Amino acid sequence: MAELTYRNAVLAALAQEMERDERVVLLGEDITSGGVFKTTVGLVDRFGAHRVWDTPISEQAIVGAAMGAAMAGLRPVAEVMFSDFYAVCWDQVVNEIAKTRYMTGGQVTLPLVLRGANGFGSLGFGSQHGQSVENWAMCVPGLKIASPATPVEMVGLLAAAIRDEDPVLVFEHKALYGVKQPAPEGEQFIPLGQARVAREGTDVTLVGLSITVGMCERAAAVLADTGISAEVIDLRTLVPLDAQAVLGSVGKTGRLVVVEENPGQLGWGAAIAALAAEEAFDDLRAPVIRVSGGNVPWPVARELEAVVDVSPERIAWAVQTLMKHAAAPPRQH
Amino acid sequence: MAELTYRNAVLAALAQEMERDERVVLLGEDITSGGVFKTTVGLVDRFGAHRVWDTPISEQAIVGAAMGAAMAGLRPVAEVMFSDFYAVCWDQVVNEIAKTRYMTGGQVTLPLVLRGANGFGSLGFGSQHGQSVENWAMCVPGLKIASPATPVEMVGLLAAAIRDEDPVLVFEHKALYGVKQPAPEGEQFIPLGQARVAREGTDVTLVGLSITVGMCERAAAVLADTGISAEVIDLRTLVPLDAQAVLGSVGKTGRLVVVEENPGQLGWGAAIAALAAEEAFDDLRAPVIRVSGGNVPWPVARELEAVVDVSPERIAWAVQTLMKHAAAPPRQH
Amino acid sequence: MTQATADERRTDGDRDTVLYEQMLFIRRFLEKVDVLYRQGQMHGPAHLGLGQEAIAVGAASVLRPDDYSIGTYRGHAHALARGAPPEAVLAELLGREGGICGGKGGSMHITSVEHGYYGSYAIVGAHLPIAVGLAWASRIKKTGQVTICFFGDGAVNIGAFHEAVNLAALWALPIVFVCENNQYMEYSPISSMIPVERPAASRASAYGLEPLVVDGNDVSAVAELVGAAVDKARDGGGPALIEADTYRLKGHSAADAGAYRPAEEVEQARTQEPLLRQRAALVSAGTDEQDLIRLETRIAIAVSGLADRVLAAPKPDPATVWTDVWADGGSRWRN
Amino acid sequence: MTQATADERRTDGDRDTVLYEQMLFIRRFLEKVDVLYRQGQMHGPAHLGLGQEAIAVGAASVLRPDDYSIGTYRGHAHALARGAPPEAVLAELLGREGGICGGKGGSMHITSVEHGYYGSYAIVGAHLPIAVGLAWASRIKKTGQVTICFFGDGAVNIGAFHEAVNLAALWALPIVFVCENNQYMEYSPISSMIPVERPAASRASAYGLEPLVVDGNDVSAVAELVGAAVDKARDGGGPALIEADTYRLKGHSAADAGAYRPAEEVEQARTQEPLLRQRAALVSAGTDEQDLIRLETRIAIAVSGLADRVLAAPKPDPATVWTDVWADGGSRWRN
Ligand SMILES: Cc1ncc(C[n+]2csc(CCOP(=O)(O)OP(=O)(O)O)c2C)c(N)n1
Ligand SMILES: Cc1ncc(C[n+]2csc(CCOP(=O)(O)OP(=O)(O)O)c2C)c(N)n1
Ligand SMILES: [Mg+2]
Ligand SMILES: [Mg+2]
Repeated sequence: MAELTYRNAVLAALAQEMERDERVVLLGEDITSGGVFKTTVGLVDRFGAHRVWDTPISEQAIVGAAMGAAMAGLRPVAEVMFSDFYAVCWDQVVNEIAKTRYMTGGQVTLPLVLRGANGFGSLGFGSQHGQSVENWAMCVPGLKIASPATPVEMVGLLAAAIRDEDPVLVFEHKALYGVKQPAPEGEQFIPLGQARVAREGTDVTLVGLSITVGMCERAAAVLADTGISAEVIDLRTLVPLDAQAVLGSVGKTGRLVVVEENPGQLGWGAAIAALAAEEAFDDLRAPVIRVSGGNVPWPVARELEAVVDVSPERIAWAVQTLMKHAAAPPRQH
Repeated sequence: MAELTYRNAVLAALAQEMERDERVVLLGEDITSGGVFKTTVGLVDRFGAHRVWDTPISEQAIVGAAMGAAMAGLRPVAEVMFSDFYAVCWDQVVNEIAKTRYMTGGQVTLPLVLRGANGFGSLGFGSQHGQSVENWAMCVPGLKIASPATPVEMVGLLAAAIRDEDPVLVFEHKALYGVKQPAPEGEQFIPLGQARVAREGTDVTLVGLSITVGMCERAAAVLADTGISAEVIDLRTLVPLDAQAVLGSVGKTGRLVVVEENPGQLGWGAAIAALAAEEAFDDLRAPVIRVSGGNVPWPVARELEAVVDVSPERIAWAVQTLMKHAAAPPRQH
Repeated sequence: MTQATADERRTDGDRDTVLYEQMLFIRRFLEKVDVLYRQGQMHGPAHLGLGQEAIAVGAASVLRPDDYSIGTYRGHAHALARGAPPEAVLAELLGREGGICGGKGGSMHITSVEHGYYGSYAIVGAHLPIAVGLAWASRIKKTGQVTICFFGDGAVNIGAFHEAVNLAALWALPIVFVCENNQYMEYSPISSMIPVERPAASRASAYGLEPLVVDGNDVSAVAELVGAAVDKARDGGGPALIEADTYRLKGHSAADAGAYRPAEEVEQARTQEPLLRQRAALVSAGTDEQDLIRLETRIAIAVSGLADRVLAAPKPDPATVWTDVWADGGSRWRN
Repeated sequence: MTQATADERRTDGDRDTVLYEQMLFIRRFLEKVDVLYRQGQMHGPAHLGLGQEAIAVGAASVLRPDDYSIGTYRGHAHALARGAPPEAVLAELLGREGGICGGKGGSMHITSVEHGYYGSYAIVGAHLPIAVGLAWASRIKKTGQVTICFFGDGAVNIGAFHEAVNLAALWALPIVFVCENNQYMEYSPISSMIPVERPAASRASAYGLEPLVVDGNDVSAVAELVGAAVDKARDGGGPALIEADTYRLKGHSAADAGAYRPAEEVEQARTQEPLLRQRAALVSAGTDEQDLIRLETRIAIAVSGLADRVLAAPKPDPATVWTDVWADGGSRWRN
């Protein structure tokens, strides 16, 4: 059976949607050469130079141009090579794209996608090329946020993002580009806003996104050997958030561990933990634990990276701690 | 007794520290004219043009210049007029200032302050001039974050920020500038990282920051009339975070309401709620409630603003809901 | 407000009167807003383009209805010049039902997509890249549409200006950048904040563009120079960067008395302002002064009636705060 | 690596040999890094300045020890040229104890504050505003220090470039901006990504600066032009913007084969590269070729010994990951 890498899944989704809808156009740095992560290889040959545009290094212009073109009826997909670079065009993302539909009273619609390589993954990229920026975006209403965990998820979610009438930020995890899966057949589409149960379980809910989903699955496998049954939820999108999937699972397991690669100060994991503390309080039988990256800018040396990155081991350890806690009965109402 | 406005508190802190240390220099747009919020009035006359610099509209240059000057031994204070404008220089803040000490292995030290008008406060400033940006900053390790709630707090915390050896973002709430208090005597200094108990209470802990502290106090006064004793914690700084102050109070009251003006998707309130869910779980007798702004970009018309802003009434209502919940005994260990 | 080829522009006899009328309407409208602001009828800031009407009107006069324009928080004149309904604009400013942005934009974000005015943006420089995107789409779709992007003299120092003009030049997009040089940022004279003589024109060569300057208080000159640039852009000749000299007759916003400006400078500017000049031009070209007075009276009455009507309108329905975030009309972000 | 006034520069006889030696050391060092990278000894990317040594060395040669320089992820040469200890730099690259950034910076962030090199930054354009701050401080403190800021041809299109050069020009700061025009961004030739002839020089007039271009493969020419600009800046003459033409002999990073470049272009560039040229200049000026061979052998041995020593060093202590966030040495963000 044919295999699909996460990298090629990006390419497949772009091709699928460009084929479907000629309003889909791409822009970004070096993308006609295939892009630094090889996610746009061959698209200019297939669809022509009027649909795949190389840009100067000027992310404000790239993202702003995507916005303007979306207002004018195209469906642009802009590559922001590393998501750390959102910082140089953050105004366009959060002050312009996120708000303009609202502040014009709905006069404009912005069907556009911003996509690029996100996350740490202990690849030696360091402080300025290793961040998980989905957190920044989640602080601002008006942006949809997707972050696929597997090649198959990537095709379907990126396709959905491109078809969506609203701006969607798609975060590709740079440490997953080489991951393979059997290639699915036919057109792919996964609706935004529906979490996925990556593994069923009864004792504890592990919530992950992007790279941490696989980590949760590996942790769950280890835990199974020790008799602990962990359910793994892949959020898939932060906005729209499938809060019911999380609450439903916690309702069943009574325990929640949220796993994000970000530094612990503040990240989407806090939002999920807070959600449970507010809306699943009576179901919780133990504290909600956030497993997150070390709260420092990212180092480079392998030995240092290993300390701060999340891992299946750290997740399993957190779950084991949790299972020892309290063992209190559910609250009475 | 002399009175001090929040606006003049900013001015007083700047003057106090410029007097103390000639390395303190200011830069920003129109600041020699006193600044649009009148927080730098007269400083150029008092300290000279070599210490107060007007800049073109170019926040990347402003904030980057502050960073470079700090590396070179000055203690710059840069004004970012409205904190929404951090978006146009976000790279300088989060990728450069926050990370350079770490990524150089401690070779540089960055004693600088970025300050400006933050927050909503239903003033008709709308989507692009009304945000609470402290959340964005909290997503990134390496920045200290202060947001004073009163004129007296402003003088002491801004002074501490200027004296601090690390970069500190000071968020002034634009709806507080006109607030008055009796002026304190002598030099002011409030250490970063120590929360303040704004009001003592026993039934519920209200955690606020900046403008929401006063809202919590007003809510507490109303609640007192209905027999509910609310403790109000002013966080003062998000980084360093006085987590023990929150946990200690929740240990006493067993209930927590976190009040932030930000849209609910993600904000510092989630971090506080998550903290309690993880570390004060056994003390909690009811769900943790986040009172936050409406999850939309900010509107302008008064009637619309009123719907999305937080208020003492909404806080009191949340507490009353909470008091009706469960009434479960504390967990047994 | 109208479309005209370069030829029509030169031969249309009534055109000068129409331009005067449009400018006058905008002037009276803005003056009314200023008064209403001082009466406490507005919520939030108001940045008025008093004295800058010739740029908005002159530029709009050379556009096709399907062309795009886009501007700043100082954008009321630009929306009106494209034909945005004054009543809806004023309702937005006064926070009444029927506001053109539903009460969600306010003074700084007046937008009328229906009339080709794609919005007012309040982060200095931010809309230039967006304007580039509008023009890029026209190029891809080969529609022949041109985009005009208005911005202030203070905006030329910010990065977004550079990135946008650079990309537009590289891609030879159909866009005309118009810098309204009113000589001031908020309180600082622009001359003290640039290392060159002119904020925009002195930068043009950095993008391979010609330095173009026009007297921005002369509505015909604006129409002519912008018109030529628009025609060229429409014909595939790429972008232009035009600096239009003008002056704002009042403070930066309605709350600002503008005291930092020398009195003589303001005095002098008042003698150069576009309405006086266009009126004098009409009179010396033979227009009957009585006709002008009738016109002026009619407009004064119209604006005053407009304000009365809008002030009498109801406030917006609070429930509408939850609409318009997403294309589905709502704001739901979780289930 | 040394300080010299313009006069000394012209009269120092051994100077040309020293410049050659410095360039050669850097060349061998970078080649070694390239090899180590391909052997899997490095973690993370490596951007090498192979072929661009004359700019780093020529520019550093005109600086005082207390002057500031600052550059990009392609910064190894710049750190070494200021005198950063090669062993500490290599330890950083190979993730060994004693790394100049403690293993927290890696290849993209080599910094040696002790030697005046204030860091390597990996967001294109980001360090230009920071460099302006260094120069601003020197002006305020009246120390006579000059800042040199190195960046690539691709960086001129980004907003930070514009804001930084503009502010430096406005404030007449003692700073020299040096664009290392190696003709390429990552994979795109810069000529296809600018609307003007030259990425930097064609923009100079937008800031009231002179367009200055130098053959960046001629170390003496670099020293001369940069030296003159540094002297002028030190004397209060304000900033300069210099474009130094060069070519990177390898790919964008060590992982990139650079296949997008025409073979003839690379061939041609190899004949123009700075080491060949400086060697030929030395020989034709009468330097004994045997002396050069001895020098070359000595350096080859030195670099190879260096690599052996560093590879033998221990890995950093994992506990150090928690240091260096705050000035107190730690990383505690809550109690
Ligand atoms: C990025 C950014 N920085 C600062 C401001 C605050 N601000 C609003 S208007 C203005 C002056 C703009 O001057 P100019 O571009 O000349 O336009 P004008 O107001 O004169 O029309 C400033 C500094 C802003 N809105 N955005
Ligand atoms: C803001 C930003 N955008 C994109 C990148 C990715 N990137 C890294 S180096 C590079 C090319 C830079 O070219 P140039 O400025 O000529 O420097 P060179 O690499 O040739 O030395 C790009 C696009 C980045 N690091 N930062
Ligand atoms: Mg102006
Ligand atoms: Mg280059």
